[in-house]
Amino acid sequence: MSAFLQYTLQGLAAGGFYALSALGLAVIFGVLGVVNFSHGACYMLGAVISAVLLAELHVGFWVALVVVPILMFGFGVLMERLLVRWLLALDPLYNFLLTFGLTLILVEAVKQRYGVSGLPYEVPAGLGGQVGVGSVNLSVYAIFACLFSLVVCIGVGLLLTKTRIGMIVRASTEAPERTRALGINVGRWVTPVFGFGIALAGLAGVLAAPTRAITAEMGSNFIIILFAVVVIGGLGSILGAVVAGFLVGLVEAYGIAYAPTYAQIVIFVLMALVVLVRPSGLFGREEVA
Amino acid sequence: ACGSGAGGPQSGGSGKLTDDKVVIGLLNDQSGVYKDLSGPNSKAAIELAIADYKAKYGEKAVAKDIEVVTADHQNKADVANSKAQEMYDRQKADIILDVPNSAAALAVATQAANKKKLYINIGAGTTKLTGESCNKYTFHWAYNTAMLARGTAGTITKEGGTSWNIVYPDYAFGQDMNKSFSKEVMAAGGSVGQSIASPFPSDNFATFITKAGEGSPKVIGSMHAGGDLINFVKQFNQSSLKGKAQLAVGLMFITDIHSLGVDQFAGTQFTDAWYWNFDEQNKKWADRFKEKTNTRPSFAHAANYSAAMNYLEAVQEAGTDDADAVVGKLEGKKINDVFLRNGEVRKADHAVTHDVYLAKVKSSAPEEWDYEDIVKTIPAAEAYGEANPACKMG
Amino acid sequence: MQVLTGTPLLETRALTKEFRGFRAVSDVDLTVAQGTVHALVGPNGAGKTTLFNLLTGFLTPTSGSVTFDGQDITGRAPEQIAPLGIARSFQITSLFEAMTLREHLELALASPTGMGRQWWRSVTRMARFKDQAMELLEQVGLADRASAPASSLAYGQKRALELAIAMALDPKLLLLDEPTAGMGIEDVDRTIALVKQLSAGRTVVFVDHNMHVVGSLADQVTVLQSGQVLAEGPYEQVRADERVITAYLGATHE
Amino acid sequence: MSEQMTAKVDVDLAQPSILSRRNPLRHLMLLGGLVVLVLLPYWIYPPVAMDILCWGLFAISVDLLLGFTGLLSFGHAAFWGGSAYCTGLIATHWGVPFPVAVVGGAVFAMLIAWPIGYLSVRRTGIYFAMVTLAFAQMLYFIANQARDLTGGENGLQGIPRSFFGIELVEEDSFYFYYVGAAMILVGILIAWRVVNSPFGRVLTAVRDNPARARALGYDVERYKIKAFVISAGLAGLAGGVFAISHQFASLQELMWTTSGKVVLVTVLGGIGTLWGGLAGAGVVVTLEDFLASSGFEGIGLITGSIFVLIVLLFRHGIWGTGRNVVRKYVLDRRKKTRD
Amino acid sequence: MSDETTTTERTGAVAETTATQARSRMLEVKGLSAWYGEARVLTDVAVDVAPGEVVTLVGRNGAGKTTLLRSVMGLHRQIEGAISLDGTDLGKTSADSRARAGIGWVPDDRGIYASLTVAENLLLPPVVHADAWPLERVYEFFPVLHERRDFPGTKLSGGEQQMLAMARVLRMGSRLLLLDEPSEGLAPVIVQRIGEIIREIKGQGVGVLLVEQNVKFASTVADRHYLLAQGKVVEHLSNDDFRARESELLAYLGM
Ligand SMILES: Nc1ncnc2c1ncn2[C@@H]1O[C@H](COP(=O)(O)OP(=O)(O)OP(=O)(O)O)[C@@H](O)[C@H]1O
Ligand SMILES: Nc1ncnc2c1ncn2[C@@H]1O[C@H](COP(=O)(O)OP(=O)(O)OP(=O)(O)O)[C@@H](O)[C@H]1O
Ligand SMILES: [Mg+2]
Ligand SMILES: [Mg+2]
Repeated sequence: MSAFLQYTLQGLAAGGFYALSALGLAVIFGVLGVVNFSHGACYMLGAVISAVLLAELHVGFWVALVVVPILMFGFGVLMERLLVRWLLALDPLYNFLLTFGLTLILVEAVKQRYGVSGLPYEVPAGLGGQVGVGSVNLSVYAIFACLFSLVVCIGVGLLLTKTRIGMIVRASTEAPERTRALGINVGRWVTPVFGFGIALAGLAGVLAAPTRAITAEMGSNFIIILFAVVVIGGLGSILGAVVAGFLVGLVEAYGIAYAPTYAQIVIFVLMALVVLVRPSGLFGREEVA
Repeated sequence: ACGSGAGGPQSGGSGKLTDDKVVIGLLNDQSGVYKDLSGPNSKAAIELAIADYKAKYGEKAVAKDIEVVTADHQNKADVANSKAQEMYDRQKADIILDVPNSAAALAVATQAANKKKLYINIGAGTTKLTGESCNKYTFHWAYNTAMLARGTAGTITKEGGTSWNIVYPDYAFGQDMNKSFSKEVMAAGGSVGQSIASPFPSDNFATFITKAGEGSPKVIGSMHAGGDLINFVKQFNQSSLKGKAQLAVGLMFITDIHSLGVDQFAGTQFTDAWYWNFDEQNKKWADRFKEKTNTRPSFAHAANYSAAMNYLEAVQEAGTDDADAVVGKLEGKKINDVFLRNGEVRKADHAVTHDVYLAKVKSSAPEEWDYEDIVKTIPAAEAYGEANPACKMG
Repeated sequence: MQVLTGTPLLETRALTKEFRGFRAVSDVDLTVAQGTVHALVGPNGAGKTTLFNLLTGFLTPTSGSVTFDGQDITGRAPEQIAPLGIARSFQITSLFEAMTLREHLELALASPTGMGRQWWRSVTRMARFKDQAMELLEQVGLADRASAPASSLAYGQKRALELAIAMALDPKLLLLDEPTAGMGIEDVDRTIALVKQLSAGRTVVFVDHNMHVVGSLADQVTVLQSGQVLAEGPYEQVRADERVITAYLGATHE
Repeated sequence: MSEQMTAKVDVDLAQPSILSRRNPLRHLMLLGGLVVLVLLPYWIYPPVAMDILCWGLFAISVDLLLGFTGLLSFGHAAFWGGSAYCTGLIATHWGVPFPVAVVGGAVFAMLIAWPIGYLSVRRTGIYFAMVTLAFAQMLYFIANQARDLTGGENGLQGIPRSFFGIELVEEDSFYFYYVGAAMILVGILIAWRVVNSPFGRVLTAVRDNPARARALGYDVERYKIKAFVISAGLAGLAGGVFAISHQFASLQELMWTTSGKVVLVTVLGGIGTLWGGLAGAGVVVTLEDFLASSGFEGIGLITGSIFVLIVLLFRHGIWGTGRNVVRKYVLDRRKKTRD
Repeated sequence: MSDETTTTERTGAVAETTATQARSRMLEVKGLSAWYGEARVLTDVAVDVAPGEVVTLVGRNGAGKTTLLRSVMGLHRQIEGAISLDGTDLGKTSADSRARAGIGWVPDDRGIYASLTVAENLLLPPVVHADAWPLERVYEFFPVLHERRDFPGTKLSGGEQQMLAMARVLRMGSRLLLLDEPSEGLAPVIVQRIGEIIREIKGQGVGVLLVEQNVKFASTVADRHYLLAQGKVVEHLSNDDFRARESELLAYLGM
């Protein structure tokens, strides 16, 4: 029983991390209709920048937690202005392909500059060690990362549903010209929202830095799992991304515990089941035939 | 100009060089995960060997004109396969060196046999190269998975680390490592509580580490490599097991330590095929290497040097670069050089056996790249055991 | 006035469709007699389009049944219903923008023959429908645009093409959703004439907000309101109905 | 929403095949194509030439879905790789002549495509891409697990290339090329026939306006599944020949990067052009081959940049852009002669 | 040729009768020509609207009515000529600043957002004037929108979407409304209510430029009419003249 509890907690901890990472993907899709393939690469950049800041400027984790998302926001703004924007009016497929190409470039660029073996990083002071209740043990950092993710997810969810911003951006991306005619300065909103989504990816990267290998390839497989997460949650649904994130975290932990051989496949089986039963995902909008 | 790929042995070349020169092909990963381990810097190592060969034989050198061609296989077996064919056929390579990534290495070994030209593997660790897939033209120079197990598992168990739990990545390499390690732990009188498979690749090991701690083993063996290994170690260090159990690692390269930092790995034990700061001879060669590349050599760099050098020596002895003649000279040769100590090119399976080292990661680095204490030298016979019975040299 | 002729071709019994608890179509019993032209009118959001979607399988009913030509077709998919002889036009024009007009009709004509499944044959086989296609285009006055892509048509012409496609399926029952919406008066009259011509020997159900169109075409009118049948009968009778006037036509209507 | 989406694709994707209409250049181009096919191994190292054709057919199979059915599969590696393994296993264990093994592989690809297609076609657009990607990933893990069969990450090595005892073909990649090319050609012809068949016409209709197609009585899902299975068969054919050509099948063949690469090839060649796949493969394969021995370390930088540039600037790809240029030229000429 | 002279004469005549309003003209379009690529669809069009005045544009399909509205809104940019609002030239100002300056638009395709709920569709545009209808009033007037407020906008029936588009622009409180066929697809009873709304906002001093196919409806709300044919203003009439000559004019326009 306590083992089960242990796995559950670890699943939730991992789930929080998935939720945060999928969140940016969902925000960008939900409001701009862009499937950002480079989300994994941006996550990787977030981690790499943290490591570089530490190694070269001795900027620690807490500062990175603020600085890196800001830098990534700037990167997102550039990306939107220079590349993504020109394809917004076309089928989402084109931006999917564009960001796929961008992923190759980013990964390669990091490899060229920082090598392939990875960069060092440490757990921030105060978050090391363990807390245990009875026989159940969790690393302090995992708890911190999970709670932090949850807070960010709730904040972003409120921001996009309870404020006008989400509404405006959804409208702007669906029909920019018409939205302009309704008195909304479209250009002012789309870019920052894209930047915001990228900043969230960067934030996930910072959170990953202390516990994961920081390599150019760290986002490559991660993005595939994130895709599964958003398909399960319903593409474009913020709530869906978060719930599915935790669900996937749990399923994965139980898979590891009770059927380790199939642990990785379990996520995709779950996804297949969801698609079979509810093609639009757990919280997705129905597609019209 | 049909390029019909006439790759057969150019007979009648005894006492002469084919195409009047020796061409060494370096086929490895120059952009992916093995880039730092061997990659482009291996070319520098091979050039050192050529320089030494020329210096040694001067006017008497059989191979006066030696060319190095390189290609990046990007860790893709199909690219490795095409490039190997192209090197043998078009670029007239007499030998191909390195080829990390076992699928790529096995594909090149097949081509070597087809084209009847040499291939000396360095970067790949699979025992298949000296087992089911062994052939007359393929040699396995630096290390293999079985040797790693004998070195690390055997030694640590004998020194008191008697109860183990092993976590291994669930693919052929990991499964092999797990089997070999378990066997060696048992052989040395220890016990393996559980062997836990983890998906590959994976970046969340929290649950595995929890499982690995069950039953309070003395040693936790991680059979992961590359990014997975770093993930595992980082998360192990954050777990409650840190300090309670000793961490032993199946396959680790000095580049891994470099990337994660010594403090993360401090105290971790593993088997190394060669270490640059082991003795004066190594250090001297490492200095030469550093002059050329501005970095310290990994064992793969040294092995590339050694393989190239001994190939050229064999050409010298044979007086020709004819593959069969050179193979004849290499087989059974006993070698002592900067890389191989008590080395022997084993005739039965073409494994190159030599002394290897049980290393322990220092807790702080006195200088960059000085990360290892060599705890023990493991004699060649102990490390390599008997020739692989699966090898039927045709 | 005109009495219902023949046996019912289409019948719905207690047909209901709910969207998240909201009843768009509620307990509708509709009987459409063979060979009649039947108008469906009602306020916006009364459920007319939804009813069409239920009849053609684009939506599955929450409860109730649809019987067509003696067969229960409740809950079948559009591609199963169409071959039975029900064709529809869409309220918002729905064409294959890149295809030529002739290709549209060939595609419709080929549908019942199963030719569409032949991946091993040349597409030129579809030319066997050419004459039929041209004849249909002739009827709606589009013959001269036969090889133009649909995207180049004016709005009224697109509506006409919609009609031609529906005719190509040679349906027993033709469902038209607001065939004259957005048309100028001239085009409206042309469309009325066209539907009249079409309805010979066929059963037609149509939706329109233009009372002129309803008056000139319909043998029978059903008025829907809030998903329920409010009134039913010949046009003259329905338009005089007090309830219909307050709910739909409005007090000042002519 | 979906209507809008389709409309947007129309503008860019709806381009009839250059050979489907009565085109005066048609026979000339076909002849030219055949000559290139025959001469290719004289210009390019034969195994690389074979790679070009394999990737070309692979891209064509993707284009059949993307350009003509409006479905972007990001998991086609499953069929290419699945067939590569199956072909390899058949050739290794039963020792049949390799064309038989390749056909077996293609059939296997179609068999696994059916359930995958059944589940995936419920979604369109970008969802479809992600769902297929995930299924391909499942297959990758299965192949990795079933190492007794597949050799795990060592791959399936030493696949025999038996061909009725004709040693030239079996051992010389130059002669092997012609047999392989003939098989690829069959695949290309099938693709061409499908696109220019009544079935292909329905696919275009389904792509442009599924609701309308349903109202005409076409079972949209079933057509999509069929197209998916045919496409998988072609990808399987390509993958099988590839495996025989390299004499092994590795996990690389099943990796998502392979799916990504073939989409790159397709987009580069030109979506909805069919023949563009061959042009795209020609460029990508030779470029990669060149870069591998050029000593240049950042191959990803180049392929990534090509991707970005093509998507941003030359959305019709090599073939589409070339065709538009030719068309414009012809139209201008006609205009001039008329004046 | 002769057509053009008569047009000028007539236009001149009406201009005199409305001279009193000249000073308070709200929208003034002068010498407007518009193109799609090479094709010219508007030629030298002059139209004006005063506060509290309803002016219609009548003409066959393809006459250029929608293009004129889009040009005023700043959405169609391939134009020549001058468009001014309250005496200031709009020049190249963006559509959003025009909207905030008080121009409201109901597009011919309704322009409802699929990705927003009904309520969000209503709340999206900013309020630009104190006369803006509060949400409660909108819901009171269109109860069906209240009922369906949490549904995605495009799940509404065609006619309901038309109501939503109208309601949305009322929520902004624009001073000048550009309405493109607001009665299309609406039940007669609703058409009458739209008429009521137009009369009401007119009383508040809002100017309306209305495009209509439904001539009967147009004549119940409008003060003046411009007849457009092939991109040119061919007639300019007061409502009384329009009613008097209705059948003649319709025949003339081929309607
Ligand atoms: N897919 C759907 N989801 C939710 N509600 C829907 C859906 N389709 C229709 N509705 C609702 O059902 C009601 C009936 O819609 P329907 O389109 O059938 O009306 P209609 O009678 O055709 O009206 P109109 O004359 O305006 O076209 C409307 O209130 C609409 O909001
Ligand atoms: N995007 C476009 N590209 C090219 N031509 C166009 C475009 N939009 C409209 N046109 C043409 O411009 C002319 C005027 O169109 P407009 O939409 O302004 O007419 P309208 O009077 O509003 O017609 P309707 O009553 O059908 O709405 C038409 O001939 C039309 O074909
Ligand atoms: Mg309707
Ligand atoms: Mg218009």
